[in-house]
Amino acid sequence: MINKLCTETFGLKNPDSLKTYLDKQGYQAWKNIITEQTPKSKIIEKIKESGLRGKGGAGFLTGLKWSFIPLMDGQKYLVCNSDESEPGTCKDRDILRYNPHSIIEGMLIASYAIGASVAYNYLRGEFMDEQWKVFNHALSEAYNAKLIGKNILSSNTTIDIHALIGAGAYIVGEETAMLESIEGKRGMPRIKPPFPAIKGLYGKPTIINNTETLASIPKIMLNEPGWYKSLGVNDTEGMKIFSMSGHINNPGNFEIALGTPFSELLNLAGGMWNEKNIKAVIPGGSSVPVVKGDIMMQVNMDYDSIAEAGSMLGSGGVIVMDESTCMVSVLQRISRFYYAESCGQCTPCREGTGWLYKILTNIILGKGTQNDLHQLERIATQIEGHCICALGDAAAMPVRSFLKNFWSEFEYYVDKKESMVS
Amino acid sequence: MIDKIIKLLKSLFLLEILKGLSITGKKLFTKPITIQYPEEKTPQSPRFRGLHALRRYPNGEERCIGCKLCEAVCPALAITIDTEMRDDGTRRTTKYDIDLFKCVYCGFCEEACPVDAIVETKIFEFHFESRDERVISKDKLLQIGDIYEKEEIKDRNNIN
Amino acid sequence: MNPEFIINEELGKLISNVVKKFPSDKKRSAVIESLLILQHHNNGYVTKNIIKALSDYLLVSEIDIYEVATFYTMINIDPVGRNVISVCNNISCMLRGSDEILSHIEDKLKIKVGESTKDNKFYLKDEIECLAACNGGPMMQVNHKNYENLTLEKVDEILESVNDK
Amino acid sequence: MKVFVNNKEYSAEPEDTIIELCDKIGVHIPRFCYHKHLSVVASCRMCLVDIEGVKHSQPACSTPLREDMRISTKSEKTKVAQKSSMEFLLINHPLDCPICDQAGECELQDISLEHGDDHSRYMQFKRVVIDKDISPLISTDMTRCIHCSRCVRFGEEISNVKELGLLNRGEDMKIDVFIESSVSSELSGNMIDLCPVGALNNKPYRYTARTWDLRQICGISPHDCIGSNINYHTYNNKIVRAVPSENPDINQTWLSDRDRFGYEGIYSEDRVKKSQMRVDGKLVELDFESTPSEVNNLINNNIKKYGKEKIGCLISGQSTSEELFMFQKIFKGLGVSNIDHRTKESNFDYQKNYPLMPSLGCNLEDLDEYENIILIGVNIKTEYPILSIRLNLATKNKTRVHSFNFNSLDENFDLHCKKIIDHSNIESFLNVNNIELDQGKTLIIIGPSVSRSPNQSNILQSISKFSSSIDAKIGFLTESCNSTSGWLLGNVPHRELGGNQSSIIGKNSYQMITDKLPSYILYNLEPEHDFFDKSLVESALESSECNIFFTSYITPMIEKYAHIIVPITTFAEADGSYINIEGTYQTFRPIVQPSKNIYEGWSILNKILKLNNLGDYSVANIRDELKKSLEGLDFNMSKTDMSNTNISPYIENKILKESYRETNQTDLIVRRSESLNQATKIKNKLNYKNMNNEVKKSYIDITK
Repeated sequence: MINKLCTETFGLKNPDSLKTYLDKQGYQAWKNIITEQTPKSKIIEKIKESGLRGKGGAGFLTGLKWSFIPLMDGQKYLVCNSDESEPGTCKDRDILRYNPHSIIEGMLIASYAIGASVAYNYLRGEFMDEQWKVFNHALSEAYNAKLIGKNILSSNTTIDIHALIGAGAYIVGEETAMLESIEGKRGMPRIKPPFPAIKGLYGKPTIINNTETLASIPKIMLNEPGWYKSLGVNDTEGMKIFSMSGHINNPGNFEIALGTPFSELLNLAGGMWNEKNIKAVIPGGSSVPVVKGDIMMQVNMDYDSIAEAGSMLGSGGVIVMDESTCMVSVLQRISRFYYAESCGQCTPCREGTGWLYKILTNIILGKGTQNDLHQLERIATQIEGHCICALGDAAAMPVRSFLKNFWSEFEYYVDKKESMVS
Repeated sequence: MIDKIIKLLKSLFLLEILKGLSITGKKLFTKPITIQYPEEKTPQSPRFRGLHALRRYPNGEERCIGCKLCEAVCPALAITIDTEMRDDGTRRTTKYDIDLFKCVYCGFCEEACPVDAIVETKIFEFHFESRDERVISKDKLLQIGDIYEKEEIKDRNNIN
Repeated sequence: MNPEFIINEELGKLISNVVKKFPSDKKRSAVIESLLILQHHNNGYVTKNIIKALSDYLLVSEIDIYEVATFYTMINIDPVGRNVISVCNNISCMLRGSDEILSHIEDKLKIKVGESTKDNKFYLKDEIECLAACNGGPMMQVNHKNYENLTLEKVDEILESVNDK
Repeated sequence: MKVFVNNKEYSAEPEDTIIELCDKIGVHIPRFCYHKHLSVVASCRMCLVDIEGVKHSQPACSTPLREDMRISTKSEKTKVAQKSSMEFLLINHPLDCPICDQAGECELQDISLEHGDDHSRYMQFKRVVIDKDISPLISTDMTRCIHCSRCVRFGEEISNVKELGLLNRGEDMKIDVFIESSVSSELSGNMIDLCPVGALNNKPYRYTARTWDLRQICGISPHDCIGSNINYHTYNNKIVRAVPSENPDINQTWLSDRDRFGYEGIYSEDRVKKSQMRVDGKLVELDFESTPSEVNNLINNNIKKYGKEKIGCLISGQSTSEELFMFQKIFKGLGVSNIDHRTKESNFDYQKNYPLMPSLGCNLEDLDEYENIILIGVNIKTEYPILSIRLNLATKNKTRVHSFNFNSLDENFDLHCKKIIDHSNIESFLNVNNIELDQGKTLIIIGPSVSRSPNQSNILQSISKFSSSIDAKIGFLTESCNSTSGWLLGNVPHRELGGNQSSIIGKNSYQMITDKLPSYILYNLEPEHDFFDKSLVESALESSECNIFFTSYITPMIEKYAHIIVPITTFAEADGSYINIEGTYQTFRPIVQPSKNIYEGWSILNKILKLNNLGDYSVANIRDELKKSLEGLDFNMSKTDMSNTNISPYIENKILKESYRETNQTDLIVRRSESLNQATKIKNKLNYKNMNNEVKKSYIDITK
């Protein structure tokens, strides 16, 4: 991998220190912008041209998002979403601890581009021990180097960055729920419209970006406009970190060009664990539909190809399951997660996720019936698209895809009261 | 012409009377269907709707929760209920009166009851000595319920 | 009634550092981090008295803080053991055998998930969220410190090395 | 802008949401969390509607209208979406409608009948929530809660006292309080109305009746001068509960707890059941028929015996306009000019220059048009809770509210400044340099604590001077619900019906009491609580030779000093009308029938009038005459000048008590409301516990 964006300092000595980062052309993009006083519109234009898409899950074009921010003066905010809690995803964690300065630089550039004087990086509560400390240390290093704060590098620009910590709630990863949480409230998503770009944190225009997205920005700004686009292979654009986990020999984060075939990615991750056959893959964190292993082996890792295979690229958390996996218990585990993490605000998600989990638990306990399987599918359909945020969909999609792809296995479990694989 | 002759002959030999008498004669030797009320009684359907009763749970707690659905459904406005909160916080009746003169024994109250408290027993023979007695109170209804509980359960099982 | 909780100078300093991050009229924003700080200084849980003290300190109504405290899973409103163990058993870790690790810990500490040991040394948290270390599964956090690629032996070692305060 | 609803074209306001449009055009959309006065959260998902071109159904309450939007509220997609939301809402809702007080008026019942399924497919365990005692006025069954969060939003947005909160999350989410029985705001009862299910319910009403048995009759609040419209619900000729009757000009959809539970006072133990007369030092019961003539004889004998100027006639400002009209008709007709309704006041130098009647000076809904509102001698939160909603919204808009009061009570809206003043030094506070006024219109509201002040005239004069110096309007908030009528209908010693000056100026209430007249007539007054000083009244009654009481309640002092007691109806048992502080004249019918030996107030007065050949009226006649005398009155008081009043010097030793009115002690009916008394007790205990020692000391001083 030659073109590393976010993972550039990984594996180096003291990867989180300012010195290491500066050695790798760190803060060069930021210094250029500050000294040249690049017009904001030019930065946004460049990001737009690069085709950078949000890396948190939805894959929305970052430049387009930035351009929604109102041009007039006044307080605006930038929020970096480091509340990484999508099961199967652990990329932001590594960026936070091995390359924190890239996030800071990305946040600075983004804040500058949208005209925000204050930026927050919201870390999930479980990062309290390592990432929180590393990031805060990096922040103070950057403050000391006058890269952040008042009159940055003797220009008139003032940008403050603060690190915030959550306290354990998956839903806060949703952008409006994160704003609520920053305001010191329960992390319950807001209704849209108004979108945060118009009315966000404290009612002010706010842009929320994923950690990986922001960490990619310095390198994009440093290179030619078409550079980032050219990184992709097989007719796609850009790069992405994939977190490989599950039944593989060498789990880890792999920053690869979008469009790389899945089989290649699997080889990078050391191939299947104990040399068993691949059964299924969840390609983008537990919220996205599951794909059968044999289909997945033919797919390239990019937004369109995965969508064609009936799933989504999501946050890039690739969970690989081998033939010994019981799909019923995997689904039960997934639905337990959504049941526990539903914020409880809107009805279908609050009541529906519990219902799904209870039925699946009944099936696991051997009390399920054929009717329960139809029930599951029906409830999932009823939840989907009827909630304020995407958590309802995230709870429903796995259920529907697991049932669709592995119906016979569920039927077997209901009839025989035991797993097909054990 | 011939018809007239046959008619004449028929009336001459009192044929119709003999026909009638033959039935009388036959019945003389069959078992009579009349019964000796009150010593004997006709069989009743398990769905028979007679005098009302209020039932209790096996632990002695009265079933009625004072929801007033029977009062609302009663077409004859025969039921009057007052409720209040009992000390243990449950909803209970302080008054449950049925005016038996008004009641048409339609059984709607039974059907409306969500807890199977008000039922119509198979009792159909009762009398009053003054007009005031026509209104039966909650105590009386519970008493009737206590006495006929076993029969009531049996009937309910028969219906199902 | 428990004795009143007083936010002393040291805690006040920590909390005012949090408050500084936000606009001056948005003190409420500091609630979550303040609760984590106060909880850390009260054996891992917050009481109603602590909420009351914080409410007076930040001028936020008590119920608002209570709402937040009950929403986030890392804030405990009931007494828990001094050392928090959370074993990730979300899907990635489950595929790599976290259930075995969890039941091993349950057997070893003789408690069920969600309980604290009798001597109040350990609290085995009912962790449902993914702890974002999927490439190191099975993993657990002891006092928020990550331990990855667990085996049963490794778990024994870790638990024994936990120094009680 | 044009939109299509069910294929019919409508023109709509661009800022409206779908549900607002549908409510206007009469297309029903089911909803739980949406309420027109609360913010939109779109959480119940019941109002999902099908919009052409949108994949999933969208919530009508939060979706703004677009040009050419095609909305379908009856399509299959809408139906399926609503039915599935209904199913989700019902899976954890208990099937205990038979014992639920909400049954029959339950939104969940209604909507599930219309949009739900007839059976449940949910076979798992249902959620159960353990209840807490949150308030003596609100009963809870939180298992029934559907988490619409209307009650929480009410606390956040309307009453501004957040007492209920959402705890936990997901399926375990529940509505709860921080400290038990801490729901104690003066507006807490509104959460009962807001709750679409039976989770929050009326505690005193609990299990007394079913909704379909109730009769609904509209009444007007007799407890404050705002005149909230109330629907009283009666069962077997007894009021069992009260709910707000929507009136967008006055109380909108809200009601204060005092108005909601105050009616309990009419069922107090100490109601007078029969007229009584003192014979040989003992009270003996009188005939219903002979009472009017007995009273009339007594009045006429007294006038003959002591002279017209020696009779003291006092009437409560809570009496209906009909009663006030008849009262002055009789006594002014008999030549008595000692008539007054201002029994709580003790300084009357101001009266000559006082406006025709006390008035707020503007309409209630116009309060938010003022940039500055200066409150003097009034605590809105406790004394006029319903007004605090308006002021809360006004302060959130642009209004600065300044409060000058004799005590340090808090308000439940943001005050720009709050100062504690003294009875003697108000002038020094009323200074442009002291008050940060915003550019724009200013309204000064004078409250009842001012009228109780022994230095009232002085204060009014200072305020009047101040107001003309800053070009501000003056408004009043009065002690009783019908004080406006009291002034207008000539129940003051110096004015006639309609506000004309009297030729003879009689004694005011303070003079009547301190002069120790030989005969008093007290109408609807409780000597223990309704006067500026109890001991002065007691000695006056003791020294008097004949005391005639028209009263609903028998109190120890009435029992001791009365020569004749005439039982009269309360507001709920007779026809009546009140004029509220913005000048709205509101009439009402009897809500329940009085028991047989109790006189309707206006009718016994009419009988006495007839016996004196002074006229004969019916309710309709009285109202006609009332309206005639009210014609052409300017209720907005464009100009009030009380600055050139001759004022006697301030006497320090005049008794000053009760500058603070306990919310639930304002009139003789609420004083007898058991639930409200219970609520006050718990609230005081809770407040006392929460105070630090220094405040505790001053607190005791206030309540003494």
